[in-house]
Amino acid sequence: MSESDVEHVRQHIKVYVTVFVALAVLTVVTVGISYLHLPTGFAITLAMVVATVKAGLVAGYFMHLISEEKVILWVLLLCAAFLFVLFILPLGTQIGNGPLWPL
Amino acid sequence: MRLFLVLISLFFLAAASGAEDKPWNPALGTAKVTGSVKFEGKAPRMRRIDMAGADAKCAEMHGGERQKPETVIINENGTLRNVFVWVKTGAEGWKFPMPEGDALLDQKGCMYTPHVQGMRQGQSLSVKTSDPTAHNVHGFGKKNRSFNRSQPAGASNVAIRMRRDEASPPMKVKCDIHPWMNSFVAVVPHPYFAVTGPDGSFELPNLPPGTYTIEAWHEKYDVMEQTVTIGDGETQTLEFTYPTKS
Amino acid sequence: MNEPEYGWWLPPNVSVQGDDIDTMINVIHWFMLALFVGWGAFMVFCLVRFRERPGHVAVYKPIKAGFSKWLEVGVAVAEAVILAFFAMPVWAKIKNDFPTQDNPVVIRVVAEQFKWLFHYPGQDGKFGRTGVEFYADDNPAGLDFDDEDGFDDITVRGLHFPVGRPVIARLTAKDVIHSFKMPVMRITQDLIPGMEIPIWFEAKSTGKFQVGCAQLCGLGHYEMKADLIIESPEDYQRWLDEEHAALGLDDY
Amino acid sequence: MSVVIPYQVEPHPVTGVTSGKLGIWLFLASEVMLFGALFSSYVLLRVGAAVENWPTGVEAGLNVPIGTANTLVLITSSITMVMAWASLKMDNLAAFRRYFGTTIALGLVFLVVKAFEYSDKFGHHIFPATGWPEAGDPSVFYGLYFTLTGLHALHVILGILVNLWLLFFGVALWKTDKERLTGRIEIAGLYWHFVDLVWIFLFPTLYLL
Amino acid sequence: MSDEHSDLGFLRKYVFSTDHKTIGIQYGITALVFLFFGFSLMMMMRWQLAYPGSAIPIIGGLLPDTLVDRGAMLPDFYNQLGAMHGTIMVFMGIVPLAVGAFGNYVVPLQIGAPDMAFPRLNMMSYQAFVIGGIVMLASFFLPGGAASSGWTSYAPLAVTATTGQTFWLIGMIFLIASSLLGALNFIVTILHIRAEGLTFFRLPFFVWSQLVTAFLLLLAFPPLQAAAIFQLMDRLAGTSFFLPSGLVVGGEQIVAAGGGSPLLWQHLFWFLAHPEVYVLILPGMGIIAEVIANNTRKPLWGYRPMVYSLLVLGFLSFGVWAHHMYMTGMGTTMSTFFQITTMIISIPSVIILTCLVISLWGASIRFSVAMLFALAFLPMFGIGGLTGLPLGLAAPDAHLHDTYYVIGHFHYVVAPGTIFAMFAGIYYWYPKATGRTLNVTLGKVHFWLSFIFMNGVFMPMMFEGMAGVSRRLFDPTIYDHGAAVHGLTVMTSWSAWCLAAAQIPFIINFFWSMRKTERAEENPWQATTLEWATPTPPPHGNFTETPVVYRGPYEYSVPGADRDFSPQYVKQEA
Repeated sequence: MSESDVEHVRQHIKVYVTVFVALAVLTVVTVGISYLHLPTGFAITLAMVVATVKAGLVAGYFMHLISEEKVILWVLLLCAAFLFVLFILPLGTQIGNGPLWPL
Repeated sequence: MRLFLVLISLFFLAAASGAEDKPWNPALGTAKVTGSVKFEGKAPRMRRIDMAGADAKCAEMHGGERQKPETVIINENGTLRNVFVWVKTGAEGWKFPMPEGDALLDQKGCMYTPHVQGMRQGQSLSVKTSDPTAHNVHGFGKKNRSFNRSQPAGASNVAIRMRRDEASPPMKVKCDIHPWMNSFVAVVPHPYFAVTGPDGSFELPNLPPGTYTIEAWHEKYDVMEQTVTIGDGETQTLEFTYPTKS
Repeated sequence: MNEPEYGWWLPPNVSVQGDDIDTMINVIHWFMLALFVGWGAFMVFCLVRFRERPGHVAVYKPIKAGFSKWLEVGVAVAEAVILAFFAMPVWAKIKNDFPTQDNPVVIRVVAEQFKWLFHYPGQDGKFGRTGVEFYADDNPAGLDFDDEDGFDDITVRGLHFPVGRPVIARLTAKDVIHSFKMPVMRITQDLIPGMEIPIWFEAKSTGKFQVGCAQLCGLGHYEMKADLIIESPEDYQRWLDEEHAALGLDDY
Repeated sequence: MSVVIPYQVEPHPVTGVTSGKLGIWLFLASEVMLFGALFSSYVLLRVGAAVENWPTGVEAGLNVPIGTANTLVLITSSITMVMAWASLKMDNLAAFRRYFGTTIALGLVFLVVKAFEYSDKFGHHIFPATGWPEAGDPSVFYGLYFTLTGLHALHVILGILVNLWLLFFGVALWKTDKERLTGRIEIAGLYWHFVDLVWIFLFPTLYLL
Repeated sequence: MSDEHSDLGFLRKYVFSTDHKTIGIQYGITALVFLFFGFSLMMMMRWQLAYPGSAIPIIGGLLPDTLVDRGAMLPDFYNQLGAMHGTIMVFMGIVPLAVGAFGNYVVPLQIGAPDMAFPRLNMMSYQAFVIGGIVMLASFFLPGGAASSGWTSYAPLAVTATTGQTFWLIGMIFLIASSLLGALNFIVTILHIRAEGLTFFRLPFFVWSQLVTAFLLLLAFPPLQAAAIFQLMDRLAGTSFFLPSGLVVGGEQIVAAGGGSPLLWQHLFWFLAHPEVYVLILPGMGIIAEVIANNTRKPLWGYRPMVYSLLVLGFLSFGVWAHHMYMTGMGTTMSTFFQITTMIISIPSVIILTCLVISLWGASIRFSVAMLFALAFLPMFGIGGLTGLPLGLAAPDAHLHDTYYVIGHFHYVVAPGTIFAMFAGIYYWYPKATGRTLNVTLGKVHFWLSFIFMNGVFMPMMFEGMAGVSRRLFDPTIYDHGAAVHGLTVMTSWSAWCLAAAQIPFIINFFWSMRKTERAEENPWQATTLEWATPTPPPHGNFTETPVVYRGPYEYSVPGADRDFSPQYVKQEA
């Protein structure tokens, strides 16, 4: 491994530690929020936003997605598209099934 | 957990005592318990069974007349039919001779005959069909293995051997194709059981003298028990009254 | 009542919505036949014209088959037309336009392994209280017999309804998924346990037919049929009265 | 067998990654769909249940502090994992062993804590079959709790087994092919981070909401 | 290279082999056995349907009396046969044959690869498949018999079914794992291990179809995995993901907490099972494209539009699944959405089929046996596709839902469709794998009989469905409209048995040709793609010299060339 490579990794380590701290803080934050007893809808949104940010940090930095090759991003994009479908459509039919009873 | 331990120990006890079962001596059977099952209060509302829309062939077998469900049948003398009465405790320790042949359950006009019956542990239940339509014989065993066998019209009898005792409550046997069809089969380890008939009486003869717990079971009104002690050659009369006051 | 005739194509249709469905099925099949015959003729022609034989060689250069584009566009347009002018309006009418104003007959349909049960509200027009806890072998509709609204309710194993009057059926299942199928009414609707699904239909002629189950529900699935009796309003009323009379006998 | 299959170690010129890395990402994509389906089911079941019949984690008796601690354990194991890989990159096998061992140990800690949580639930007669609330029209909260965390724990166990193999046997590759080992550790790391990522979503959905 | 492989013991060489060709053949043989078994199950069902309640000849006497009554089939046995026929054919027959066998054997050869990207993973994929298959088959010997809730295993019926269902679920988990590993392997192999010069638009259409199929398997199967885990939990741990509150089975409330959703299973199941339909058909289309290009001696017409259609087809197949669920009470907004997507997805199929048909124009058609099957595929798949139209629309579906029309429709797609494609593939690549060609006369007998009887089996079903006869009925004649079309049922049954007899020439041909002394030429079909650049049969490591690709996949009858085919791997002076 070349010298510059090692230097590169050393810089990365700083980022990793920062990300780790951020993750720990966000964990505490999300738990803290849960003790505030916010309205359910708001609480769910907030918790999911925090979780998504955390997941983004893990995926982006620990899993190097931020600097990953395009092919992997494409695979994940495809995956995300289908995942979206998997979340939305069953929910749509469930809600569409709602009270149709006219009497 | 504790229940489990109790069950385990009971199992071993039963196994242990089973090993010591003495062959039954008919000369000892001198005592007798008789009695009747009374019904007090208002009979429940029920609907007659409509077979015509679902199975015309069965409806024809009853001349098109709708049948009453056999759940609660109150006899003219104010007694309750189809109550299963048996000796719950006190008759252990004997090896009774087995009756010959199988216990029979007939399916006729999409009804079971008999509606309630007792049979011996180790005996087979032979289910017969006299109907021009398909049935399935679905037994809901809690101790015995459950079974579910189809029986098209004209098929041979379905025989199921009952390996374990299952009398309280009895095993339910049902036809799913005709959901109104149900029947109850009590599997008893000894010959002391009876089902109340059109006069609401029962008789448990040939008992050896001793103390017994007699249990009565009805499919809707559940169980009742009484303890009785009888001496040599005696006859005791018991009376059960349903519905249970609680 | 006339004997229905069944053949190798659509069964007789006795429902007012059925005509739309039948038209659609027939139109689509003519469309399919046209496409298939067109394709087939082209293919057979190619097979003969371009068979391998001495002196015949294949052409490397692709032909300019502009018609293929038109064919595909044509199929797309035809599908769009079927969707916009047949499929959507027909289905929306069947599914959403409940005839609540037209004095409908309202019934409950309860499916269980392996029979149908039809629950009519009785003379008071009110359904009695029903609940899971009341279901028993001798009470298949799950009626609370102590509820006076329910006392006059009719529960039968065959479906009766009058001609020329809409029927609203509320479908529920006790145990597994069943499917309420009346071929002559062009109706299929799954019954999902834990849900109550309303449907409506209206007959335009009388007759004696069958209701079947179209969703595998266990070993007796094939036996899960019931009579479907569409009667004149007078006959229907007579039948209802008879059922009521029969009820009185059973209050013992 | 000496059939040489290309792009095991060197990245493919067009995609820019090794076969192994592409493979693990495809595997993770399918895992995303698996857990996605589980979460989608969670949403569907929750929407289908009455609001008052769906407990928050606290109402259901889940221990939030322990859950939080366990989250931190997993996050820490993720950073040690990435440090292990970085150590290999910097040619430091000893540091790699330390970090990698810590990762495995933290994974085990996570499992032990999880086991205590489970046995606590069982002790209170709460099983997957238990409804919440017990009467009325209960929801399947506990079923989801046990199934989702159980499946996640299974993934953790699998990760630990793979990591143990790498730590004790796979590491022999260091003598012959450093880059290949680094690649393998990176792949194991990707899987491990993914398991962490799943927990990041599981924790708030089950414990906090 | 190859000699080292031949030094390996029998086990390593034939049972635990990591060579893609051996694995492909293992897959092929296993899948053919399963297909044959699944077909036999159906033949027993056909007896009951044609002659309800009468004893099955010969076999009836051999079966235990829990399954038959004096030789006549019982309804629960019929349901077991139905469920297992579907499961075996789809998950243990066609997918392993189309993807596992043809994919494994042909794809690395066609892209000039020495082997798959992960040979050991490939072996594990096969092993998982075998384990899954054994678990499935073992369930027949359980006290309650095999799974009997249909191949769709709808909850709550499946949750309350006998132990066979548990085996079904466990078997499925293995089969899914197998498919996932295989799919991942294919994608990496196709993306990474192509020969020099083999750009994406020089890939044979078959490889494209395998690539799209692999993505479908990879991303659609996991939700079924999740669903299977849920159902297992429901059955074994007493949860109630698919059980709503207050279920009453057999007159008694069942012991479960409730709160689940029966429709959840259907969503998760069809999220897989609709893409699965394309998994079944796309490899078939790929094979057909290869065979047609080769036997028309000209390039495929519209290669690029076909590839794009393939990609669109794969992508859209994830958004149409609920057209299987119109009758579950779905609201009109959602059903409109699914009707539109369903109509859209028919367009790319039309494009592919049209391109294949137009490819015949200007050709010099060789009627080899493989080509006969390929040509039969086109109209048969056409019927299958077209009959999907009324089923994709909610209003006609109100009459046709779950009738024999549905059965006819999807069997036209997979039986005279995919199975014919598989036969075409076998006749086409048999010389590659064995070095012998299959006998042409026997092949033609096999083709014509199969063609006639396939239609004899499935065409009557369309009319039965039109008459409103529901599927999965043990005895449809108890309905009036079922009794009216009983003649068609009998015809179907006899056609099915004749179809079975029609496979005898194939089986004889298959084994007898293997022992022929006369060896086939290296490139018997004068084909252009890379698999014919290897020695026959290909050694371990495939290519004796690393192939380089110079041109597109179907350069037949190039003007000015000295032969009517210009292989991809031959550098020719123009």
